[in-house]
Amino acid sequence: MTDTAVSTQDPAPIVAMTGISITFPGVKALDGVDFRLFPGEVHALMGENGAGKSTLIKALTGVYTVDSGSIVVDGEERTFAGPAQAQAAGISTVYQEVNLCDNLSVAENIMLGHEVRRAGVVDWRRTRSAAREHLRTMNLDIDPKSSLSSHSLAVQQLVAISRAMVVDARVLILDEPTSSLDADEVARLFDVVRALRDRGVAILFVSHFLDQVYAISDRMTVLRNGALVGEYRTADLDRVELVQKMIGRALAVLEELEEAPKRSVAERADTQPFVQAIGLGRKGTIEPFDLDVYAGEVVGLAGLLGSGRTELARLLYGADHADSGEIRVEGVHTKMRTPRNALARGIVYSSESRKTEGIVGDLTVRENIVLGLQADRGWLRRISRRKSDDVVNRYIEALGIRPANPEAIAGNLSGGNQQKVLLARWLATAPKLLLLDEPTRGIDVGAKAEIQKLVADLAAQGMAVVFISAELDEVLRLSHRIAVLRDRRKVAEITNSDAVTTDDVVHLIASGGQS
Amino acid sequence: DSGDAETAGGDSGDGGAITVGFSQVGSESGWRAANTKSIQDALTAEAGFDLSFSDAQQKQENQIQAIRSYIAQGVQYIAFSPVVESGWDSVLEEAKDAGIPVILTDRAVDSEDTSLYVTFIGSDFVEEGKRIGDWVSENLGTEPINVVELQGTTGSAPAIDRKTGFEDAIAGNDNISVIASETGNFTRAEGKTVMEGFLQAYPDIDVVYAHNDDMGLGAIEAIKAAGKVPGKDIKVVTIDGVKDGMTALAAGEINYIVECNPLLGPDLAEIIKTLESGGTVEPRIVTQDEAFDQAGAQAVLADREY
Amino acid sequence: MATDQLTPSKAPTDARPSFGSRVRRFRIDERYVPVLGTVVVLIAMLAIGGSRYENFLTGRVIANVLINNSFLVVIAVGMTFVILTGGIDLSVGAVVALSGCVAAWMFTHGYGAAVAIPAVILVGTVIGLVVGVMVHVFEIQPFIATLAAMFLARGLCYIVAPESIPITDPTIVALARTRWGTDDGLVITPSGVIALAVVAIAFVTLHYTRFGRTVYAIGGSEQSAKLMGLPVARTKVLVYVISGTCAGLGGLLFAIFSRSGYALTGVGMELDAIAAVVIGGTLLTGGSGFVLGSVLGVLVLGLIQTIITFEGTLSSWWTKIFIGALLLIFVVLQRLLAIRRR
Amino acid sequence: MSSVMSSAGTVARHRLFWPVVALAVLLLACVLKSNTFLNITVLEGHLYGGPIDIVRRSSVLLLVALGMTLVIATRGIDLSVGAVMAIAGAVALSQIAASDNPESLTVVLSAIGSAVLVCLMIGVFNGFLVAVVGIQPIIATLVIMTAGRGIAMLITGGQITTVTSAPYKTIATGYWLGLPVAALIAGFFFVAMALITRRTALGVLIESVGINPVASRLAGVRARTIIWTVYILCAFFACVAGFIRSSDIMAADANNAGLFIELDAILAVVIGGTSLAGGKFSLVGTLVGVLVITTLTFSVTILGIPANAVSLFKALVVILVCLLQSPVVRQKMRKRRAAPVGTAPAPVEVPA
Ligand SMILES: Nc1ncnc2c1ncn2[C@@H]1O[C@H](COP(=O)(O)OP(=O)(O)OP(=O)(O)O)[C@@H](O)[C@H]1O
Ligand SMILES: Nc1ncnc2c1ncn2[C@@H]1O[C@H](COP(=O)(O)OP(=O)(O)OP(=O)(O)O)[C@@H](O)[C@H]1O
Ligand SMILES: [Mg+2]
Ligand SMILES: [Mg+2]
Repeated sequence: MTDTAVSTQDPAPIVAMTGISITFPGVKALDGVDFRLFPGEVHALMGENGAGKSTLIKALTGVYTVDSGSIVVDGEERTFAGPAQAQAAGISTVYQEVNLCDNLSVAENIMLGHEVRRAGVVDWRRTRSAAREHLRTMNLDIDPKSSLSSHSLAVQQLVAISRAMVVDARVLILDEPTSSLDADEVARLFDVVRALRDRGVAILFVSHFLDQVYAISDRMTVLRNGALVGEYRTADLDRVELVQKMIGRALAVLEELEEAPKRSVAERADTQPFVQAIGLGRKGTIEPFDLDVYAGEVVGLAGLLGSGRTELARLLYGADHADSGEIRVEGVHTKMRTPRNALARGIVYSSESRKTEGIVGDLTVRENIVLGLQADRGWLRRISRRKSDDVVNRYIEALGIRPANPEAIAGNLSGGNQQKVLLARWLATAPKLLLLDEPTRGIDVGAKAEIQKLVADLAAQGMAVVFISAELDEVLRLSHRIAVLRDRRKVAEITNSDAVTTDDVVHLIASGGQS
Repeated sequence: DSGDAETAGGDSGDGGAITVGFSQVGSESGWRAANTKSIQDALTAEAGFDLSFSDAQQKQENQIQAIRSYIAQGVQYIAFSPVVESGWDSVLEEAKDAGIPVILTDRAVDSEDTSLYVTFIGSDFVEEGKRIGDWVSENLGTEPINVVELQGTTGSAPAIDRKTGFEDAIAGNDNISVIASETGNFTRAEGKTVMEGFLQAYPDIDVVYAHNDDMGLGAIEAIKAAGKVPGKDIKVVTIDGVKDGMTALAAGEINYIVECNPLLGPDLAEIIKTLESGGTVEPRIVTQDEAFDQAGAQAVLADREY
Repeated sequence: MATDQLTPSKAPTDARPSFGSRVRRFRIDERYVPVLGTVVVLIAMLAIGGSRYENFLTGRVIANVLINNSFLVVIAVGMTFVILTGGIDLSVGAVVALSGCVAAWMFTHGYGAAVAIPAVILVGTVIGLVVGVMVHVFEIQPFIATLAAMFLARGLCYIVAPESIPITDPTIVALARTRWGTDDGLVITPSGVIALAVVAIAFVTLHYTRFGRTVYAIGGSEQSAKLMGLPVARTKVLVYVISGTCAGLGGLLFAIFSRSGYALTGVGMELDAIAAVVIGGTLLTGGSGFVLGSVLGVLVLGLIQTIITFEGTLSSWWTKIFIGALLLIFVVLQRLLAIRRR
Repeated sequence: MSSVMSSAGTVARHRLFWPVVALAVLLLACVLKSNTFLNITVLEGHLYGGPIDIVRRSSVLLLVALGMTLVIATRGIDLSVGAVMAIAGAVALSQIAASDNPESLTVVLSAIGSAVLVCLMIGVFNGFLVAVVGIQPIIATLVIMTAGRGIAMLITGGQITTVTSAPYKTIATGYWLGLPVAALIAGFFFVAMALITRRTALGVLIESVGINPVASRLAGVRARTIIWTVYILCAFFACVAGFIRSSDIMAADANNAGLFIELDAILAVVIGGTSLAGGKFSLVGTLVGVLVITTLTFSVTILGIPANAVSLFKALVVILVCLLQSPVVRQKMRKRRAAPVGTAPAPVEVPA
């Protein structure tokens, strides 16, 4: 059942893991997985959400202790007690969720533990200039003294990657480094990765973007449900096969989505928009803009990272206070002071940063899913067990949340599955307007297709949707109308049709709507 | 050695009122409140004083800080009730250097250099314990009795001294055995809790000796709850003589109280006046503490001030 | 297939803003705002005190605030380390008492200052180590581990010195008596110098060593610090050792200050230290704050105490209410300043 | 056979296993010292004996710890509970003492009413500082911790206000159906809160706010209101505890009522398995924690521990319980019992 794709003339692997098993309470996250990594290759680790990719990486770097199996690094059997030891052995890792300290400056985050010292005392000037150098390799021109939290997720991700470059690593592990990056940044990252590969560094790369995987990797290992499916040369495995290996069945949904663009012709039943923003703005975050969203319509927000899409959505949701303009819901002027006001009007917002603004980590999947519903009802009227069973099981099944156990602690779920739980929370409230900020980030191919299909279906059933995604393709495919943002300003709005291409939108962004 | 106090009279220029800084221990008990009130009532403007009062909240560091402040403010006299016995030499030396006479109230300090303060007025805790012990020995110790002791705050001077005094007094009487001794922190609530425990653990208690009235009053509640009669089935002896204690004594629930007089204000005022007019005072003035049995309490209860 | 994975590849690079232009600019570094708030309110308090009471704004009064609180400064410095990692240390008050008792005991048993002084400080170190091990190795919550250590230290006090013991050792007496400076102006004592030295060392440690930066990183996110490969274990144990040592040293300074060892000293001192640290702008959640802020916090508490003494007419209960009110005004003002600046 | 083994293992693995063992050991020690300790007799129509004393004694701490549990679950802490207890006693008793007829039920009820009102206002004040102004809980509540006793003393004039009032006395020392009224009051509020938090959604919303306030707000939870509510509840329970404490000695002791009870309450909450980092809480755990601490205090007297060694004795018991209960030790024990499991993930538990 397990395929092997390495011929005998390959050099000795720098990392060889054999028979790795890890069990969490209730989940067998890894089951006898073998994995090899060779110097001078980019190796993609593939699998659905929850397949065990991140767990395998954490097993290698000593975050988790393995139940059984052996890890050989550079011909020597090793058990790392933690990332520090792995780093010392030349394994540098960027973990999936950005793991930096946002109370510290960019420079410190990059150089922590590797500060330039003179006589035991940190020389900040030299440390900062070293940090600036590392940022420059990522083409990042930010002030190393600025605080990390003042930067968007994308920048933070790039900072995390810069940090990994600080040590002269022989193995570089990147767990979904590109999920919040735009094409340009991805291209730059890949330049760096290629250069490292040519220097003989072994690179382990995880991504749900098949294009990227095919563009950069030499070899791939596929996991499914914690078990090894096989190891292949990228050149030998085409996409359809790869996806089939990942999900273990044919890709019906994908094909379906492929065939029929879900965007139906915008025939507005209502003459009145569901939500109307007039001159809505907030100093320092987004300039005043007008935006109408009709029932049954998907409005896509396009723009580069940091263009203000998140801010726009947050204003509509009342998560931030607008300091100018007004919002009308179904024609009625409405105060959006808190998210509760929005919720009461059937407006919900799924945040882009699920770790800090979405998931309530220590609660169970069940509690997380019904949280929105419960908050809307107030504390007195608890949702009955039967009703919550209903809702929870429905969405666990509909979105394919794994493990399909409502009592699992949400914080322990894999990244992609957490995103699904969040989505379930909002869908369960049967909203009229769904503000989706990067709902497909970090989600595997199958699930992504399903979410897209879901959005299209919901709109078809009359729900209004605002859809934010870094992937223009996705925005184009789903949206009826696209609002283009640039530098925290809405610069254009176009009605979507088959004739509109990504290039058109990119052009609009570039020209700032002046063309 | 208290004669050098006159030197301080020099800077009393402002309208004749004598400036006095008083640093109180805190406000931890009713006794202390009565003490504070007595001092504030005695050292009034009408009486010719300008009193600066501060509460150290049971912290020696606050008290030292307050005394230093008084020195900085340039008061004419400093009086204080030390939180602890030890550790006053430095700050008292500063006061001496500044020529400010210091009067100790209520509690003594253990400085070897007695020239650091003019006088001490207050009670003798050991003596108080001893008087209780003598009374128990004479009146109850004629047959074998079991005594339980409710100590004050562990490590505090009154607790240590009252325990010692009591032990000294009963040492010769073989009839008396102290079967248990536990701290009740000088509070009613803890006095009651500890007594409840004693009643569970020791079925044959004859006498309760509480280091202050409050713990004694707590113990009485516990005795009643256990279905016994305080003052009869179990005798209660305490120290302090605050109003509640005297009332209970008069009501027959307590058997004997040795007073620890908190009304030091008038004495303090008089001492300062004497010093101010160039007179001398005794280096140690032990207040006249009375002791009351049930009949005595009934007699004085009506006109007790505190 | 899988075109849904495509991302636009033709993004014209000249059109996109550089990341640098997107950094939010603040007039004052956000991190300094709480400390600045403390400074502003502290100055306001001095001004009000000076206008209300004569002899208030004298060098002697100001110097006294530092001298009388030098032990608290040292303790607050240690506490800052702990709080920066997101922990808390409730044992310091009891450790101060214990080291005082040990000092008094050793002096009465004929040990010289050369032996006793290091031993006294070591007492704190050992208790800090015990706490550190409980917190790190056994993953007991800092609040509880240090609470247990507080009971333990307090219990040992009663064993070592059931009653208050005076200290007559010549070295200690000399340390207590020495003062440098003019008679009525600014004076400084050896304790004050020690406290300032501790502050300076702590400042350098926190801001110019890897250990110090790791302290901040752990406070920011322990999880991230671990994944970044920082020595989290060692650092976490060390901050409690530092805090314990500071408490030991604080106990020594207190022993010098009061020239005695007494089991009941330092009750509630841990709250004073925590309050000082928090008033100094450090967040109890960790990761943000400065040791200099903690020094300011101690000065604020000392100043509140001084104002009360100068007020002179407060009865015991008004004293308590007054302290509470000043504390309230202080934290609310500081908070409002912080919000305004945001 | 093996199933017996494994169920014993499950019991031993329970978070409350060691606290319960500690409780049992302490009781056992008391029985060995005083063999009548566990005897419950009927005295003047009500039950009397060691266990009854412990239950009645626990009521004050239980009430305080109950409120504290909720506050801690929202990542907060309330240091002011002791002062609130003092104020409750001071307000109620000075009002009763000032009335013409201290024995009348209406006087007592109105005194209790005004004390509750005052305490609720303190709760509102604390909640306002924490939830609206955004001051860190430990400092926000430190204000009342300091000033509150001053307020209580202001009310009593610094004296210990003593009254005789049969209705008020009933609160702490009365018996109903043979059981102590104090314990019944505490038990009532305990059961009520347990039901309210678990039968309604309040519990889960409190936890959600404690775990991730930002996410909770975005999910539409009234985070601010909830935080505010728990501080009010905490003040209310402290107020009731203050009634019991003052009724117990029939005096309002502004200085000592509830002194340092916040530490005991926090200790009880943590021994009961609620993390100070907020989030999941367990009221049953808190109950066990309270019983352990009360029994510990009680056993000091029964066992005749010398006054100088009391602190040490308490410290050793607390350290022992905490060590045995620590995740690491429990992990080790589990390892010995069952087949090895991954060490890193924390054990998953469902709260009581
Ligand atoms: N600390 C943990 N405790 C319990 N279960 C865990 C823990 N970490 C991971 N799991 C479970 O292990 C499985 C594998 O998770 P992992 O994070 O490795 O997935 P992944 O392949 O990285 O998925 P994704 O693409 O969504 O990131 C999941 O079912 C997850 O719920
Ligand atoms: N807390 C903050 N402090 C400083 N700058 C911020 C903060 N939050 C957002 N920004 C900046 O505001 C700009 C707008 O951010 P926003 O998140 O709205 O962009 P976006 O279009 O949603 O992009 P993204 O895809 O990164 O989410 C970004 O440049 C971001 O760096
Ligand atoms: Mg993953
Ligand atoms: Mg965004």
